[in-house]
Amino acid sequence: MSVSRRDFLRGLIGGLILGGAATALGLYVAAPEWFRRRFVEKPVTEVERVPARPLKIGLQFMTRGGGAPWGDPTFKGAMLAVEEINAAGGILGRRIEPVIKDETSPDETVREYKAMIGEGIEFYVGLISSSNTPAVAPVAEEAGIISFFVDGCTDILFEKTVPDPKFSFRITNIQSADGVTAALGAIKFFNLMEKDKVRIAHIHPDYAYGRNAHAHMQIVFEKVLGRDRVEVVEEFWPGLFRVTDFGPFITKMMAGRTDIVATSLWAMDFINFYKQALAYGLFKVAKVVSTISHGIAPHLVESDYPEGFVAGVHANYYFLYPEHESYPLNKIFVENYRKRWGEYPTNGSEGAYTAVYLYKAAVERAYGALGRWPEADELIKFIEGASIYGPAGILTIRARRPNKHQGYKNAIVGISKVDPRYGFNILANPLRIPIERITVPEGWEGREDPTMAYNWIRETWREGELPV
Amino acid sequence: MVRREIGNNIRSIVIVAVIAGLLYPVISSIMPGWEVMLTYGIILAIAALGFNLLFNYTGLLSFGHAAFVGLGAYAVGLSVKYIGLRILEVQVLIGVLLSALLALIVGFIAVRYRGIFFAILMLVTAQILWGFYVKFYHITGGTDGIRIPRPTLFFIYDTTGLGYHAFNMVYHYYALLWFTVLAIIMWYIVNSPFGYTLRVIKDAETRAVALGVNVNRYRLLALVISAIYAGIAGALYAPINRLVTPDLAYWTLSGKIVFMSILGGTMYFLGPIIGALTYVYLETIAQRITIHWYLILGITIIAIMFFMPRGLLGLTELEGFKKMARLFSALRLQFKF
Amino acid sequence: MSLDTLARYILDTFFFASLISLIVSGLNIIYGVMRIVNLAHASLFTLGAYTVAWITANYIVKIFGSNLILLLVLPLTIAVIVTVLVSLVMVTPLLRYSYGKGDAFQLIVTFALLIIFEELFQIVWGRMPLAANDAFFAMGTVNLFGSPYPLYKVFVIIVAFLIILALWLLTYRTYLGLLLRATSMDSEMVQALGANVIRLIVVAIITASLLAGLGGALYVPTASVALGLSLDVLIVAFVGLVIGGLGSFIGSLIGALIVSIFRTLSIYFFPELELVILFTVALIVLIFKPEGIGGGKGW
Amino acid sequence: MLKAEGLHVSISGVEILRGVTLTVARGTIVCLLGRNGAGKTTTIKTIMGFYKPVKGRVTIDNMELTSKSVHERVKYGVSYAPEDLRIFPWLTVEENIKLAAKLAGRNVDEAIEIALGVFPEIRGFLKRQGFYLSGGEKRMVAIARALAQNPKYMLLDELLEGLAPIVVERLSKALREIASKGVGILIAESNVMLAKRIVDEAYIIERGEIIYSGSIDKALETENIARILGVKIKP
Repeated sequence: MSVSRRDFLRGLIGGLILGGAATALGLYVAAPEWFRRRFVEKPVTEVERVPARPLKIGLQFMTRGGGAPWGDPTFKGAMLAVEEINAAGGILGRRIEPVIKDETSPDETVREYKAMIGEGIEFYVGLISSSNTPAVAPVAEEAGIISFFVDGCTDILFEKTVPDPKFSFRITNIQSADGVTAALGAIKFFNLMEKDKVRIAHIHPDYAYGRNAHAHMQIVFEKVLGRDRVEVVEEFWPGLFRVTDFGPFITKMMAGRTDIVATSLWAMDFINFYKQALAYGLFKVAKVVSTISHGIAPHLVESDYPEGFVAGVHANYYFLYPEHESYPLNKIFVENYRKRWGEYPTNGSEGAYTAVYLYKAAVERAYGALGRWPEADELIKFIEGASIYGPAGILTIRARRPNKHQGYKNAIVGISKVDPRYGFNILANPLRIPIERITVPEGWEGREDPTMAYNWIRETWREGELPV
Repeated sequence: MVRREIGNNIRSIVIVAVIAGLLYPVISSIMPGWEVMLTYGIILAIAALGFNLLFNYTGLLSFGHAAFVGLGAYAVGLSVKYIGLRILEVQVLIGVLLSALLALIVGFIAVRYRGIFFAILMLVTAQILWGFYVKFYHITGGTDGIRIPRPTLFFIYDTTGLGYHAFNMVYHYYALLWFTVLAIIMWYIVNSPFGYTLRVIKDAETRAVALGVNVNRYRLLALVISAIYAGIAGALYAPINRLVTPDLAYWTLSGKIVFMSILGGTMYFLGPIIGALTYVYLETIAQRITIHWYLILGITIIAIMFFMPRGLLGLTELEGFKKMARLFSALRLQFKF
Repeated sequence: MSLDTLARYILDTFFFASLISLIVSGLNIIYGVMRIVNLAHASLFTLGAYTVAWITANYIVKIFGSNLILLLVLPLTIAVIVTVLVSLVMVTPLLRYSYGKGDAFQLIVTFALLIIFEELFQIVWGRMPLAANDAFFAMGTVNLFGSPYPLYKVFVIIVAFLIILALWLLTYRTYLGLLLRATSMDSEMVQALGANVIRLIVVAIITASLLAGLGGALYVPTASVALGLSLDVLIVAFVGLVIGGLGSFIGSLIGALIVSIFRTLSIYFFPELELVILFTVALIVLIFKPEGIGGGKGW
Repeated sequence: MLKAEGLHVSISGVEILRGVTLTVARGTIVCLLGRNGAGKTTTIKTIMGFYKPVKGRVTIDNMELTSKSVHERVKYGVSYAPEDLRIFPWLTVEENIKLAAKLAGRNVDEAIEIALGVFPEIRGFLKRQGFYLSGGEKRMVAIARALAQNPKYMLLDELLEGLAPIVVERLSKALREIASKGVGILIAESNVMLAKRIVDEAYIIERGEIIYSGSIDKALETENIARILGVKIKP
């Protein structure tokens, strides 16, 4: 082409100008930070024992959309810890500076996580969804960022996705414990051991968590009650936050003369489900066992929640237990949280809160041993195997496979009951289950399909016998 | 039709590629974390190039290009999951074949329609695939998606051992290579007799029919080529994202591809490329400024549609810019550089 | 299947169809007059829902207690007014200026508007889902062959039916309806005969907004409203639109009903395939009757 | 008087009309004659207001119309039947006419009576939908619809093309009848022979310019114009 040289020039100039404009815009946003890092602050040297720059923490929770009733209190728990620590002078004098991003679909969540790495976070507390932890953990491992996943507790994470984790940890109880706890609660509270036949309808959100809850509830029912006493009437898999009208599901459950509705629907899905179930009269004919119904902010569990169903808190923590009189740590936490946010904490708040303190404790211990601020890979040793007293009681991080880096604390399940003192429906009659009775012990070697816990229960539990 | 010279020659493709190559280490040293966007940008640019072959050169608006992107990505994901295949080039080939097949099947019907009907048909196709990925949990992993291990490049280069940053860098140049080759091929396609015929069909369909052109066959071929580009983009997207989820077939991604092309200027060959690169940064910057960044995105789209219908490259046609270009070329003649 | 189950299914199908038909007929009015598929239309549905949820929980219940009539009428009226006002400020001008600018332009602009709405909801109402089920529970249940069924859902079906009937009368029995139908066939010719098409466009958009806002307002007592609802609603409505036919009044009803029937059936028989089935039906209709079942004959 | 003075119109950068001037008096039939693409339809559409002229003006009885929008011009007494007729396909003939009358602010029943007075045939298919009409019937309805608006001036675009001679004769008669009631008619036509059946006076347009106005017979004596209009001159 004869004009191509002029084209070339025009193209070049166009590219330069656009590139320049884009760079300028980018610099405008990023530069103050970069400038500060380069020129104002002295670079960290060996001599300097604690860096002077603030400590950046990445916080990423589902705080919008249907997951918000779950993610929002969790975020608040983390923020409470950050504010408390800052008010007390930070970690070894370093102020904590939160970098806040949104948790959405796995794809976007990973991208946001990467953006946080770009913003220079040194540790990370985040994630609600079981879809997201297996997506983010490999990136955390590669990037070497100490990451505490508050929830997203799928067994797959430390069994298959990152079987030998270095930088990723998880605070919440493992997911299998959730299904197992709920099923045990149902068997105990509803006296199912005495029934000849139990007709169960399952309704779970269609992703890892729901699938997992289904598998573990079902294996416990089958194992404890005996395979031929359990009949599955229906299985429904509504997409997470995709279904608002549960009418057809409920109708079909009732048509099948269900005794027990086993569900792991959570947040908005559960609210919609129970409200419609109330109107359809489902609770008059069937009993409900939920893994997670009371996991949202307690005051959102309104007093119209049906009473007397097995209420789960994700096998973790409820703000009334451990009882405040006998365990002041919980009392203080609940009071502070209330003062700051005007509501009661959830198991997510507790997890995120404890995670931040766990990091603080580990850094301080490492400082005691090393005499300086630890590098990420040095810090790991001080978290592995560590125990910390949190509001929920003692939390232990496992150091060996299987489920290395998984946090363990005793599980809890109860009965839903309206309490006039609070004006909302609370979790009452807590049944506390020692976590070691329902999870795979350290060093156990077995198949991991669908989860190790599933196979462990199948192989080691005795049929027709309650383990607790 | 006014001839759009700027950004419509083969050298500008090379220039963009070279800039994208040089910029990577620069960005990663001064603004760490921002360099990954460049990789996402050039991969999405491949999909946008495919989109624009349909939109600008054939006159068909596809609101469902995510169907092909998703198919390419799931070709990688499923081949890893079920046959343990990790050689990326072979996976891309599978993605290409699947996309082309889908385009042939859908296109057989879709090319008979224009405008809104074509757009909806493509959208529906993408949504069906999306529904499949979401619902068939046992095959596709549902919304959890499929994790992608590090790929083997060029049949022999196993990237498993590389660190996070090293892999990102290697993969960037690998993707850049694909981008450059594909963009140059696309340039030849739109400037070939085939490309000119497409433009005749777009501007004056009746005339094309009168000239004895089998309009639908040309449209079908354009759709297949377009789908192949989107499929390749999807396949390349999987390893850098480490995860394949139904999001990659969701209509919001289709919307993003449309927006990228519009942003850059669909009238220009280079438009979708510039658009994709700008978009990924625009998104990141907007996210930093405010948590309500979608608001900014929405307003920007509307502003561009109303006030800058030719997109960013349309700015190069402003008088001021032309004056500067003339000045520059005068200087060049003066000093012979 | 027992009789009560069957009756429930039928009522559920009609309930869902009622809501969808309100949205789809609005989309169709706009398409008929302007040839624009307004992607932001579902946002008005969400707006109506948010308004009712917010107003009921914060004001109505506190001020008036649980007076059933007030619970039903007041939030509904306010929601419709709010929706129409917002539509006048945000949707109408944008659509007016997009008029006649080509499919691509309109699809992109309305898509952007959808995004903006989503973000505004978040700014105004926060990130938590809102719910206001007071009316739903206040109405109680009706005995349906021995098992209870929420009366509110029946109420919604009746209201939607009356609205659709009124719309039908408006379209086929009045001069405005004649004008509307003529415009949906050939808006340029209507203009050449002396009609102020811009004014007609504004009327059409307001009517459509009213329907969408009403739909959202009716919907919210049965479930909660959260960010992202617009997209979900839009997609289902879109399938209804495609099946029923773009720019067809009867089509809106047929489309909504078919979507609803297939949804209920697929939940009953293949719950895994709900969306796939819906979209496949749409695809089949597009292949064999691209103008949709009731399409091609104007509004 | 309907007057177009010095109309210049450009469509997407191409100049279509270059100074078109013409006059239609009430009670007369004026023909705008020219080849396909000469600018006939553009002229009519510009008078109707679909295109905004770059230069020039349109007046009706000395009232300025140039800046008025399409639907306002109807109120000044202009009505229009386009080239492709544009009968609303899914409305009945009656509804078509009713709508036009109503939009022009007229009494509907009266308007239908007037239209039926000129075309009594329409009574036979008054309830039929526009879609099912034949070509000739459609043209009658198009004229009747324009007439129902009680116009002072009617703009008819290529109304006679492709019709059987007997239908042409019928329509010509009707047009003359309408004109005799004081309506000014501007009719665009590309076929000289058809035009001659209706009217003798014509404007001849070529490449956006009026090249001749006056008697058609006289025009055909000029070799140049005859060639343009595709008529062979007898030796």
